[in-house]
Amino acid sequence: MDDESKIDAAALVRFRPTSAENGKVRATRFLGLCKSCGECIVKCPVQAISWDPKELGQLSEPAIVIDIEKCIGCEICEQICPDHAIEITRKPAVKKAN
Amino acid sequence: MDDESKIDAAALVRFRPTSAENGKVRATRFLGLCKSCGECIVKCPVQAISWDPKELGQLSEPAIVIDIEKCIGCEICEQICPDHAIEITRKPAVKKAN
Amino acid sequence: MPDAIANPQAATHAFPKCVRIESKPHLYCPGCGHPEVLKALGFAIDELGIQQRVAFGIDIGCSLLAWDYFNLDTVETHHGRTIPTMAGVKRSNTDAVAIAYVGDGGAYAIGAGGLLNAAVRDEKILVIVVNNALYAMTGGQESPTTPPGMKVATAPKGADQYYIRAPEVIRSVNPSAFVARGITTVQPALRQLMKAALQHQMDGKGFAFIEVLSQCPLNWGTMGEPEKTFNFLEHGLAEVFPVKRY
Amino acid sequence: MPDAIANPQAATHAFPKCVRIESKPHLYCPGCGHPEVLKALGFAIDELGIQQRVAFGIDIGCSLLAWDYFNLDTVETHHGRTIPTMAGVKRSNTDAVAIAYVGDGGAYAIGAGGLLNAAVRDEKILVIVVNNALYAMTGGQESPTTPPGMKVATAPKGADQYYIRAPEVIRSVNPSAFVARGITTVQPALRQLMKAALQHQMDGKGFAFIEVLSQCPLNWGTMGEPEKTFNFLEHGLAEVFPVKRY
Amino acid sequence: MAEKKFLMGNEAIGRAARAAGARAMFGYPITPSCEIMHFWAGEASSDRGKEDRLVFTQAEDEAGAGFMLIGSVLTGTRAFTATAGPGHVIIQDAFSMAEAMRLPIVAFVMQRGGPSTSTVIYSQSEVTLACFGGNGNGYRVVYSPATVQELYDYGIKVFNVAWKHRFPTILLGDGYLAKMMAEVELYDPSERGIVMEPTEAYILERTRARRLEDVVPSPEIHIRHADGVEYACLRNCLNLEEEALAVNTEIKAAFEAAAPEIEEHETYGDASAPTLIIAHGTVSAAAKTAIDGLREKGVAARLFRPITLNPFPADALREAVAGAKRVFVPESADGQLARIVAHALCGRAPAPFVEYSRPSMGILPEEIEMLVLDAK
Amino acid sequence: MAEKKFLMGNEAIGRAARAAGARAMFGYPITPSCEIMHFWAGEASSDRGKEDRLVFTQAEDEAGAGFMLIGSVLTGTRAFTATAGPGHVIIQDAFSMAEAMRLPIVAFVMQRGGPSTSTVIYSQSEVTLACFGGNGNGYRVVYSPATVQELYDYGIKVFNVAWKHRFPTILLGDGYLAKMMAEVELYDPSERGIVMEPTEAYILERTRARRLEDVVPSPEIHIRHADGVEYACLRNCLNLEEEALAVNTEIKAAFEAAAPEIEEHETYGDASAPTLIIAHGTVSAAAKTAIDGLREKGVAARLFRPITLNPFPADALREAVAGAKRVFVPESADGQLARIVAHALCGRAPAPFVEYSRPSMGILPEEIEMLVLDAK
Amino acid sequence: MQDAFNIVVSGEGGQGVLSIAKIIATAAWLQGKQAIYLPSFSTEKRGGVSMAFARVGDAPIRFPRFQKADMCVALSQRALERLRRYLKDDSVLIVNSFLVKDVSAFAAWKPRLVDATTIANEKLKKPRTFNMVIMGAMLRFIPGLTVGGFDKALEKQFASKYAKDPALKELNDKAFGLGYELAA
Amino acid sequence: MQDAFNIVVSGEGGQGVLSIAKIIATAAWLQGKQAIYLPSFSTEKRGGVSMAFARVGDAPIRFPRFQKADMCVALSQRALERLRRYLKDDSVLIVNSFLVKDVSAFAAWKPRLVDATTIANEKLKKPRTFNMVIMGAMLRFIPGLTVGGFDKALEKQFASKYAKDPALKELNDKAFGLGYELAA
Ligand SMILES: Cc1ncc(C[n+]2csc(CCOP(=O)(O)OP(=O)(O)O)c2C)c(N)n1
Ligand SMILES: Cc1ncc(C[n+]2csc(CCOP(=O)(O)OP(=O)(O)O)c2C)c(N)n1
Ligand code: SF4
Ligand code: SF4
Ligand code: SF4
Ligand code: SF4
Ligand code: SF4
Ligand code: SF4
Ligand SMILES: [Mg+2]
Ligand SMILES: [Mg+2]
Repeated sequence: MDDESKIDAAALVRFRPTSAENGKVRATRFLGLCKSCGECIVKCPVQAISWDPKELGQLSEPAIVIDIEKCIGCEICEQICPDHAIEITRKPAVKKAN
Repeated sequence: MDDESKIDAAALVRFRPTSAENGKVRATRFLGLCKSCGECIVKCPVQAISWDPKELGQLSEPAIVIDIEKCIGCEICEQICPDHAIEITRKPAVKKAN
Repeated sequence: MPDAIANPQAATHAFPKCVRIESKPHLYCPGCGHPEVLKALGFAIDELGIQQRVAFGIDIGCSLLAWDYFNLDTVETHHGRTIPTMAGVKRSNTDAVAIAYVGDGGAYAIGAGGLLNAAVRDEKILVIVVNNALYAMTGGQESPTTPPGMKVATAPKGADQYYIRAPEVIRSVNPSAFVARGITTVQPALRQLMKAALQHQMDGKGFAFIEVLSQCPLNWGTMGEPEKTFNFLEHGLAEVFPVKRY
Repeated sequence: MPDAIANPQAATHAFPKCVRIESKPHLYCPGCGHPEVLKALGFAIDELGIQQRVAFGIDIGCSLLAWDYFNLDTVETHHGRTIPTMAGVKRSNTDAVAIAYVGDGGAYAIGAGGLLNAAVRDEKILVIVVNNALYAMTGGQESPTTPPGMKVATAPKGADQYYIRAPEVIRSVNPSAFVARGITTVQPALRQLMKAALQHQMDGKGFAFIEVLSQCPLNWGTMGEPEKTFNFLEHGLAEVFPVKRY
Repeated sequence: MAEKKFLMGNEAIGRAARAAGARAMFGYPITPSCEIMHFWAGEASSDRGKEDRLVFTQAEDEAGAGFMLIGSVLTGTRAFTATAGPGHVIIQDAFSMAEAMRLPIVAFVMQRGGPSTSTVIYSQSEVTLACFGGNGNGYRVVYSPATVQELYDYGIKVFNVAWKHRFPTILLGDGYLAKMMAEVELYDPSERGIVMEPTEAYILERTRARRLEDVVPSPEIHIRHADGVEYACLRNCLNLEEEALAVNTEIKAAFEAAAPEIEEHETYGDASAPTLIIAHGTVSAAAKTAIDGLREKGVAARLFRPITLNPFPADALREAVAGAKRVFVPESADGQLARIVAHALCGRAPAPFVEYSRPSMGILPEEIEMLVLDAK
Repeated sequence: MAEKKFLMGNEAIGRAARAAGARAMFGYPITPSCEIMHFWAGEASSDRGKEDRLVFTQAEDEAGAGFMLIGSVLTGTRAFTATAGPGHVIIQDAFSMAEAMRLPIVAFVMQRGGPSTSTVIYSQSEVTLACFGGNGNGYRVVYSPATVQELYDYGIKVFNVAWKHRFPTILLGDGYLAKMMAEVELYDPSERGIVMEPTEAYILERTRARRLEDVVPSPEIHIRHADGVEYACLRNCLNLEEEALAVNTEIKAAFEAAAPEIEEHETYGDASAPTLIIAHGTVSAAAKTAIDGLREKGVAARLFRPITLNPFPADALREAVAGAKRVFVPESADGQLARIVAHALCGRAPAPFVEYSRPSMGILPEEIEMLVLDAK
Repeated sequence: MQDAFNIVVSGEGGQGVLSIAKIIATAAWLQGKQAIYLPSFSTEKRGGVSMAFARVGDAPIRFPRFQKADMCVALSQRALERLRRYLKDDSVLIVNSFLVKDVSAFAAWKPRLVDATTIANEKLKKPRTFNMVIMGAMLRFIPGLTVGGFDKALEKQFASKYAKDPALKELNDKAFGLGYELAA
Repeated sequence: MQDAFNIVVSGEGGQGVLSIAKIIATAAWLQGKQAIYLPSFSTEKRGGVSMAFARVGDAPIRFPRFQKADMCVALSQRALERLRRYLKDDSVLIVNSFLVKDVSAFAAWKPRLVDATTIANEKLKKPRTFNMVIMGAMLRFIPGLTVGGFDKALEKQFASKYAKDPALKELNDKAFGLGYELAA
């Protein structure tokens, strides 16, 4: 895991991670980082992302939520997010490579 | 002569004009303006210009002299001279035009 | 989900390793393009393993909000002066990987002379210009890249006709420089550009220049409207400023 | 010969009419290119009959020796600042024919930002850059147009590889500007360029830019050797900086 | 017609320039002065502004703005710029040309923290720069307003002073004044009997009301005649030490001649109070409130407020100091007003005054009260 | 080995920088300082210079030169620039950053006429600019040498003072000193027991002898650790007034702490003479000759010469003034030294001193003699 | 000597701290009061704490700042800390309790906990209208200000936005009313 | 008090005024004297009057300028006017009489008329060597300077030019000798 950033406990509290997964993909949102800009929503090629009806992001506006069943793991949302608020992990391939 | 510059008496003393002419061309040197740079000598297409063995220019160095017999009146020397020290007048044509 | 929380040293690839976790959430507005540029740069630094060699110079402008984005040796300079500062760093410490991170105002208005002459002198630095087509930090004034007709604080009826296409200009004074234009919305390509440009410097090859088209939802008046933001970025701007390697 | 002396109001066409006779001989070195540029400009002003409309701004550099060359409203500005000064003149007095007369150092080093942005803003002025490939007035230092290998005071082993070709740069930011490069040794063409560029301004068409390749025998070390001077001008320089309209 | 509005200081300045009949602005954005520019950009692009042939140009930097401003003034245009902090440093390049050639440029400078980029909020740290910046021996008129209303009043006046006396003239505000909103009474100068000083071109002017030779220092102006037409040549590059001395001497003489008419100050509080506070601008406003507060506490104190920092009302200050037992100089800078005061009082004050320097920080009325009370 | 040479002042400076082990110069040509640059360009392109990894870069302007210099100093390089007049105005942009962050840049400034382009010959008109330029509250060390030999001596010393105390340090010469030729004894600092102060990088340095937190004002330095590596972040843009105040307060405290060690002055003439002349730099050299001349005429006079204009040897001056009946301050500027003197003496001098301002003009020994004799 | 009612509002950059103080001051002035508004802005639009001052009174006000506030409004935890120095014995302290979770250190001032975000989110479905809720609550405590005067100020401030989107006016008014009621 | 022998040379820009004073000072220093040289240069390389100062003595010299000169050298008419203020009763005044035609106003100083240009032109065919002729003439009057010491200084000054063109050395020496003889 040496190619990944370490997150300490304090940061985890701040970041408020929450994950969901399907067979191939694990999607983690960091609610405490999401600034509710909506860029991921626009860029997701399969419209898997929408506003979370309950959870608020960093600025007390609605966070996003990923419909994990629709998600194809393309990572575009992770890439576009200006706030590092999404992490997409393609499960078997990526994990085993290391 | 309205398209020409007027030269007052004081300037004429400073400029020290001296002319020579052949049938077609009148060449005036202003010895008092010549800085002896030699650019006209290099540029004259018929090598009509050389250093004057006697006359000194503005900086007490030899002025140039124009061999009026060789001169074809092309005006290149007048054009190149950075110090307005040469005036070439093509006699009949130019004079009558006005 | 809670596995991450359970592990006090959890890991994530949402961040480049050289990013400073303690300072997140960072200081940029929602939807700002700057952090997307920084992210691409961070991954490139990671891939090249040069975190300890980088001298990161940041201009006054929203660039300065990057002051604690990374764990990198970082210097805020004056508005428009980051390019000469980084040139001075690199000339004196040839091991350094010197990066000047500048806005379009800092690079093409007040810093235009510095940029152009750094390119002519073939300074061995990487200049990254975040082109958001206006002066963001000071409230949205016209910059030399504001496209014709765009309404900004100092051109309320719309900006005028001409603008600077900097890669074109840089190329014309420096045939061997690394010159490219990227865009925030195509991250893999941007990361590649960053990496190649850094490699250019590390190989001692001279000047490297990347302009990145970047969004400023706040001053574009598109905050909360990402479709509009991207539409202006990817059409309004990218059609005027071609995204490519030169 | 003595007919001229006899006539106290003698006339000559060796001088443009707008030239100030009282200040001749002028202040330039023997063989200097500056007065050749001034002469061409003077004839163009004569031909257009705009002597009373011209605001002539001169930069610090050997340009300033033109301060009493003409009978024109003339202003010395600061080194590198003549272009914005003349832009200010023209914006405020649209009847003026504003000319910025600048050296290559003043235009492309310290004044590069001002030049580039004036072109982007399409300022309705004429910029004349006398490019003698070095800083003449201060004793022959390297300028952004010093050609590769030329030995100058600040590059005793020869100037480095790259240089600015300004007309190319100007054209890239301003498609409608008048852009040209002339040379002192082809006076009729230079006069035509000057006239056309002034006309461009008078027609309200926007930015006009003429770079003139010009000799500096003093700092080129060719004083008294006009062949060498012209050889460097017409080959050394003109082969690097093409003489043409852009 | 005069009317009251609730305005941001920067907008009050923009409106003052408009009321003064200014025609052109050249600037480069910098906090906290930006809204002056935004206001002018709006005016210039409006229909009314176009009718009035208003000019607005955003320059490539403060050097560009300063020299465009010079070009504009050369054509006889009432013109101005606005800047602050690092921009104020850069624009000295142009100011030094204007002071050498006596070009009546007008600048609105809104002070921020210094040195370097620092804060964009507030300070009085640009006093030395405003009064004495440039490469030496120049003279500028510098006003230090204390309220948003004064931004408007002096925002009109600076144009008249500049064009009457032909010196660069600076309205030296600060971030508080620039950004705060307050009530301002807007009026047309003519309503108040203010006659706007006519402007006149330095170049491209064939008939002059005022000879250029009476304005521009003699080594820097050369008037020529050809075919009955007068051409002006303005220089700033000189050949002889004697010429430079002449320029300096003439500028100084002109400034000293104009000074008595320009110098302005204000006093507040009981004229016989032994405690004297010398403060300018925003700090002088705080000092007034402090003096009121001290009075309530039974302590008599008074204020000497230089309104012009340059020319400095030295004679008036000397008079004010004469009866004072203790003198305090509070300022939001590191001893900048203090140096000016020292020059005015050196050899004329029996004891050193107390410098209270709070560089780049606001000074509250309560602080000034404490300062006085602690020293008792 | 020490050796005597007949050298131009500018070359003496170039050789001093070399002797001091300076490695880099960044500059933009301006008369009368150009030959410093020419010398360094020659050194850097020589074989020996290449061995020593000398750096020379001609910048696009003085702003470029100043910021390259900052970049160089950040890497722990002993580096310098040289400039004058209008260039000195422009480079304030960089100086203000250096003073905010306490970067030990070194500058050789050769004063010329001012304001504006003016003459390239001589003046003492850049004293205010050198000491107090920038957007306020900054501190620099400023030396005023009086002979070509001192250009060499202090040309070495400035590097040590800069790096020891971490303040921008300026050797403020003038056109006479820059362009004149005179005998100079060149030596290696070690021959004189001068130990060169070590330099240290502000960035890209993993082990430090001196903590950056002890140098850079606290709001401007942020040290981070990641994977056991220390990274430094230097800022100059601040968010709170309190931060700006802290920066200013810390810089001032550091300067005041260093001042007693830096302050330098010289006296000349009969210590009991009632006539005191306060002069610096080239004018102090003239004053010495004047004092000799006056002595021949039976008039006793003495000189107080501040060698450091900043920090100013105020205590020493106060002592010197104590016994003086008449005090003269001749300078080739418009009251610039006079303002510094006034600040040092205000409230401590019984009477005003006599300012003899000859802006941008040389002052001859005979003039100073006359000044004293006329006042008798 | 108290020449005005002093208000300080603090929060994170981007939360609208400056608008709150500005609208309050403008509203007061439109009602014939003397008023001054001063933002304490930083370069860090979003990331830093920002602060704004409003002074409202009957006599002309000379100086824009003050040592102690009559009313302190905190929109974030960090901001609350920054306000401590402005508190005097009788200061009114209002916090957005959704964003300021821990007021234990400020018990002496009996902070008014206004859960403006939740209200805005749940009742109005627009969490960002919490500013209006806060302003409604503030109005209760500022002497001499009326709801009517306030409305005028709001209309002035949002004139162009309201023109484009009349629904916004309704929303804002509603939010404002909710806050005003809450602080009753 | 006279601490040095003071020399001022003046002429048109480009005439070599600065070199003359510089060579004189260098020559003096090479001969073990104390010396100072100071050019008074202007931006106008060619068009203005330039002036240069040399001071030569036995004791250290503090200051580069002086009020009155022991020797004044004029290379043009305008330059002669500029020198007037440096003249004292016993000043030696040398002029290039080819370029300075009218010395009537300076009769009191019995100017030494050296027609250096004609000599250089006619005897050496190089009018610009007139500087050498002038220096030769000057040497006569400067106390304590020898021809030998002078030669050394010249060789130093022109080292690179002499290397390229040995004939130049001969020419210069000849010109210098002519001047020296002339002033005998
Ligand atoms: C000398 C100077 N002038 C002006 C400013 C004010 N200023 C700060 S940032 C900025 C413009 C920023 O625009 P840009 O470089 O495009 O960066 P962005 O904020 O858009 O990313 C300006 C003008 C300054 N800090 N210094
Ligand atoms: C701000 C500033 N920096 C430097 C100078 C010194 N300086 C005067 S002219 C000049 C260069 C002139 O070169 P260029 O513009 O090419 O004109 P040229 O003399 O070659 O015609 C310089 C650097 C100055 N006057 N002002
Ligand atoms: S892009 Fe990131 S910050 Fe923006 S809404 Fe999506 S997750 Fe949130
Ligand atoms: S990984 Fe791709 S498909 Fe999945 S949510 Fe993100 S953008 Fe949509
Ligand atoms: S070009 Fe002119 S100045 Fe040069 S030598 Fe010929 S005539 Fe004389
Ligand atoms: S006119 Fe032509 S041919 Fe005649 S001398 Fe001049 S250059 Fe030669
Ligand atoms: S103002 Fe614009 S560029 Fe700056 S942080 Fe906000 S969105 Fe980004
Ligand atoms: S130095 Fe060069 S450019 Fe200047 S006048 Fe002499 S020859 Fe012309
Ligand atoms: Mg931008
Ligand atoms: Mg040049």
